[in-house]
Amino acid sequence: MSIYLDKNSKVIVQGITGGEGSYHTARMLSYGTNVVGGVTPGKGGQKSEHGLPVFDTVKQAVEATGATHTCIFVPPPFAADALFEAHDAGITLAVCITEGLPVHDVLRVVGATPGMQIIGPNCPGLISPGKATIGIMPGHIFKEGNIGVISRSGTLTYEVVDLLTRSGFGQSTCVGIGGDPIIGTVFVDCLRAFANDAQTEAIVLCGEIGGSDEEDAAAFIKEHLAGKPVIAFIGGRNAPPGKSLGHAGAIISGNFGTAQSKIAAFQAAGVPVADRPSEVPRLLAQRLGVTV
Amino acid sequence: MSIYLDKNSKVIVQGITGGEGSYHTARMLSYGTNVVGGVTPGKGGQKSEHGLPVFDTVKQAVEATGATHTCIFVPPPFAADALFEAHDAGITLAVCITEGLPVHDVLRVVGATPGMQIIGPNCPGLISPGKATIGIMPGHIFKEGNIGVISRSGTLTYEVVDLLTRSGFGQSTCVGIGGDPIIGTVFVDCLRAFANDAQTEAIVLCGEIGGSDEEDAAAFIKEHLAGKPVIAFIGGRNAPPGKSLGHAGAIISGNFGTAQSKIAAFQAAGVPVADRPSEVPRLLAQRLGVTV
Amino acid sequence: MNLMEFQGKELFARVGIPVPRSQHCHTPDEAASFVAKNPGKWVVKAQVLMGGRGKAGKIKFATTADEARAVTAEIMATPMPPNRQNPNGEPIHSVLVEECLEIDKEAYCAITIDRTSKKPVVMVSRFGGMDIEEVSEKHPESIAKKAIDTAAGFWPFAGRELAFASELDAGFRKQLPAIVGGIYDLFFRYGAKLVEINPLALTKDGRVIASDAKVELDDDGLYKNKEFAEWQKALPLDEDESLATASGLGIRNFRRFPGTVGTMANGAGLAMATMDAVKNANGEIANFLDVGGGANAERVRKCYELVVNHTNAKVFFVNIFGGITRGDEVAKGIVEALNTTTSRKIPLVIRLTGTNEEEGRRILTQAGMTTVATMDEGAARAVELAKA
Amino acid sequence: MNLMEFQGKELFARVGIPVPRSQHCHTPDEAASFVAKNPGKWVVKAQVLMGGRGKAGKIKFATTADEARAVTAEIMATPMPPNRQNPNGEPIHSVLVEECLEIDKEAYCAITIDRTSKKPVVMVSRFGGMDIEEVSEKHPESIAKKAIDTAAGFWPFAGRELAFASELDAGFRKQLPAIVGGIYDLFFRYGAKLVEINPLALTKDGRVIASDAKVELDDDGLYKNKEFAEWQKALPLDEDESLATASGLGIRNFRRFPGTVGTMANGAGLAMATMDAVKNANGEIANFLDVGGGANAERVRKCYELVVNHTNAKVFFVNIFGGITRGDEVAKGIVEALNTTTSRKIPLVIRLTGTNEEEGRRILTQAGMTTVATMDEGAARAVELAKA
Repeated sequence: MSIYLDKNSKVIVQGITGGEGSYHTARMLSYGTNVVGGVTPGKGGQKSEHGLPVFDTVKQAVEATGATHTCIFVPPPFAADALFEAHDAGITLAVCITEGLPVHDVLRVVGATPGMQIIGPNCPGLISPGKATIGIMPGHIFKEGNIGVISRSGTLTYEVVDLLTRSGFGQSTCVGIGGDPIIGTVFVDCLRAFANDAQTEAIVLCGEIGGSDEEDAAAFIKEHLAGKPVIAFIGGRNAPPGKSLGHAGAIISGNFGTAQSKIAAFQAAGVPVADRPSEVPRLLAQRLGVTV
Repeated sequence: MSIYLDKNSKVIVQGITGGEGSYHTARMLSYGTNVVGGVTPGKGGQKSEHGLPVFDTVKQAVEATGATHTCIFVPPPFAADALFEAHDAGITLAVCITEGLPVHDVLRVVGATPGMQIIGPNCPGLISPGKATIGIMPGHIFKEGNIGVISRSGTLTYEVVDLLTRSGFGQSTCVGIGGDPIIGTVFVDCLRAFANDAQTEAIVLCGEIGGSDEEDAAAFIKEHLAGKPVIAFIGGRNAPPGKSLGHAGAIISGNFGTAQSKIAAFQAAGVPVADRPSEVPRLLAQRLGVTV
Repeated sequence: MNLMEFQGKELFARVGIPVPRSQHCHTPDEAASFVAKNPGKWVVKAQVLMGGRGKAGKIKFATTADEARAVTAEIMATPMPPNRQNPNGEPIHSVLVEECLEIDKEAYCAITIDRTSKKPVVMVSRFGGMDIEEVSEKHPESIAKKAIDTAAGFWPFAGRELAFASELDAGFRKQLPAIVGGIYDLFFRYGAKLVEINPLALTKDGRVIASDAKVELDDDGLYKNKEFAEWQKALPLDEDESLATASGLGIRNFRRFPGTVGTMANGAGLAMATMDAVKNANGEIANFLDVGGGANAERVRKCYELVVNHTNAKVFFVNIFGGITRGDEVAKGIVEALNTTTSRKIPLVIRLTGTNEEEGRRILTQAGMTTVATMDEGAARAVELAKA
Repeated sequence: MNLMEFQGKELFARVGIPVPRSQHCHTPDEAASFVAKNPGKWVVKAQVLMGGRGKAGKIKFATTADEARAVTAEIMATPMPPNRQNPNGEPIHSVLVEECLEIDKEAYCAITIDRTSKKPVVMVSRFGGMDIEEVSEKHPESIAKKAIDTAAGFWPFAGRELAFASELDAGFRKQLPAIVGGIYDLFFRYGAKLVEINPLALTKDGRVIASDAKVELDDDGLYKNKEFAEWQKALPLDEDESLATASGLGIRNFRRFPGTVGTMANGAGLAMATMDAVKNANGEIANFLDVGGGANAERVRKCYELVVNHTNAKVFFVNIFGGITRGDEVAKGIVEALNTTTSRKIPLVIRLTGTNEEEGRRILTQAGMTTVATMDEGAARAVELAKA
């Protein structure tokens, strides 16, 4: 198994005829993803350059292909609309690659799309190595295996996955959840999914300063995830204090999202925290009782 | 059993210190309803004239009393706010007596209060005879028994219930769903609840011209309610054509809401349709194989 | 409340729906002076609530000031002729002088409330300019419908779906999401039960414009927009509506029919059932009347007078289900009402049920009124008296 | 984008939040002329983004035109002094001349975004006029919070709950739902990440008025309101932000520190990890720099020049995880960038991973640059070079 995505998941691409959409559709197909079509209003009835059917609306695409997953490559002013369209058409998992969505659009979307798992926005997507990928991750650095990976950062994920793969740790599913203030899928959502995934034996979580997702994740692990070891890494211990949410935001979340607070939370939950990415494989080997 | 309401349901009254609210709270209490408090902003900490605690907010009332049901007696401009407040505080069933709510307020409420069953607005409420009542129904005409009653009209319900009681047919629960264009609970909702209610052996449904709730009910009965006999009555066969929704509305609902269409739908579902209220007990007796 | 075209178009403009350039004029001179200052091709349209203006000759063209004056005078000279929808016709108090569009294609676009899904629903058809009922009969497949999720609000995809599903001409496609967004906005902002653009015009120069406007506002929501009180005062009521409001009843609580059995009941459902009961007893109904809650003496007197003076009733069948109100109180109200009215007397048949019903019936019988125990019995008795 | 008080209050007025009467003035004469025409007691407030205006003597009172001229001149004579929040201080280009309120009670009211519940959250405290962080430390129980369901929208009960839960003075109670409704409306209509009213004043004559206004808008949503482009141009950026935008980077993609190891990486997460790696190797960071996606020659050259010319960097550590981009392409970009720059040269340490990484490293080595295989190794090497 794996979470959120496997070989059979039927995927459409919203914005398939655009530059980015077309390029990454080709990459997804070559990785083995079951991309069944795409959507570009006004180009319905045509074929994409990959030979896939193009539809005017997501509804038509879903009716014709039975797609359940979508990958969204549309410019920021149209991304919320694309997400609502996907939800309305019955899509159950949407990956939104688009960067720069107004946060109020995202608030509206996450508040009114029950039943649809949104990954992102502003994220690299997800991959179940050896099966399928949705998004823009570089497939060649991944390897099928039993480690679940979740990360707020794109390139940092690649860094960590690269180290895991080179150390012999393959991955069940890797989810790049994105680093925006409001995202559809948070650490806890992924942890819950990994908890129920037989293929996943251990989890690597790459957090960052800011917000309280890591603290929430630590609380969840303590409560619900005794069976599967988790290793964490927190980026940005020496980064400038985040300016984006201001003081009122910090008071809302009950803390100031410092690296210290996050590390302390993980340690209290029995989760080893790597000092640096290169320490992750070693800590993982320790917890799994294997040698790298 | 009964549906929606029994002796133990904890009920609060929003607008308990107003004229209507206070009067009907007294009536509900004397019928045996477990009214545990009320809400009037600014009067928190006082006692109502019935000796019940008054709270400033529904949230406080729910926290202090564990109430799950509410009865709303506030003027139309404040009724939608009261319903959202109830939902936000975790109330699971709200009876809205208020008449004259802007239909757009109701659209907003029903579209964003998942998990809360709304009865009304502009309805007389509901009663589980011998147990409890929420609303403004005249308790003395009801009698405990095994007939479920659902009706869009207030006084017509009383007419029918009076006839049932005089004929010896007691009721499990009677729900006055209200006749407004948009209501929280429709026939099908009640039929589904009655289908699962052991106490209810047969159902009387009092419809009206306009809309397609009766047609939907007939379709539901045909599909899901083989076990329990249903008798219908349609009011307004000779009434002036409804002006309220206009032609576009009729086209939306796929029919023009005529008495003919509704009667035909019920007959196709094997539901006897009474020509007049006084025929209801006789038809019921026939279906149940008893003599009145 | 139904709005006239010029009012609907004013709301359209506020939410960004394109409308033709126009001037609302109350006299032929006003129309002439506008056209004199604004040369071009104009269409002059009577401002009334009734449909069928074109067939009635109440839409005419003008290119000069003199023509504008003449056609306006002609249009306003006679009222709209009666039709099935309004058997009294309708006086014409003003016209809309409007840019004459060079129309290439016509479509239909409307929003209304769907009771079943409990959502606003938008309808689009590529057949514009004809009655939507006719379209629905002849080309039902051409009508695309889309329910809008009120929690999410309107997003453009709904407009795109409608444009593609209804196979609208491509010229409409880009603008349709904005048009639909506009009517959705109007729907909630002003509390409309129906917003209809028919036709939605695609002009030869590629503009998409609302050529007509039909807006029905929710009476219960009118208080939210103060300006509507003014509009409401200026709008014509039909005679039944005027009588209802003059008697202190809700606008929809009274309606007349040609028969001779006057009726009154409390609650719309019971009032309809009362009419059905009269029909079942082979009588002809004079009216529908829902007296509402609280049948006190003053209210009963006004309703009695309304029925006696304004219908063909030969008998008045009062059907009250007491409910919470005590039967003896209601009976006292009826007796008092009948004693204080100065209108002519017709026979009353009274069915009164509820708490203390026996006491109530005793009071009525003492006052010389006919009381009955059931609705069916009352209907039979009333029909008998009407035929006597 | 942070707004100045007068801008925030303009938005307040548009959504119906009561604000004091005021005039935005750019010169002492303007202030004097306003007060001359409008006798009364006025307060003159420097319009800056920094906090601490009162302590800095940048808020003064005036009752005559001469006083207004004098205090405005005095306020504008010197910039806001530096503080921890802004070590450069801030020039003062204008003042707000505002009705001097007779304040009875002060409260706090704000809306912001809660990452965890993914909802806007409103906070109210009966302690107004002081920093909310201080309130949060000293009286945490006094802060009432309420998440607003975006599907339902704002309804007044949320304001009532906050008023009762925060035990606001009863004088605030009636108006609070409308104030909270106003900031919720502003929040969505203008795309604010924070709206703060501190203090929200209850005046001696019973009015509830926003005495100050702090508004932070979401940069990603600015395009929706055309007027904000003008406002943005007029607002001061701090030096790092100006440098970032001048180099074509996002406003938050560059920040300076006092150390000597310059850094550049692609992606914020990797850029932060790169800084951490330098720290782990006992080096001191000169800057944070996220070059974003697509590290082409032009982009790399600009970043190199930014770090060389504007930080204390003695070495430049470039950490690129190729991902989809091919390593050889990135390498070529770096070489070309370094060949075309006219800025002084400092040693480069380059860590390059991804597709065709070996080929990329070969290109770099040939061009005489130091390449390393891992981030840790690169950090160690860079620190070594910086200390050399």
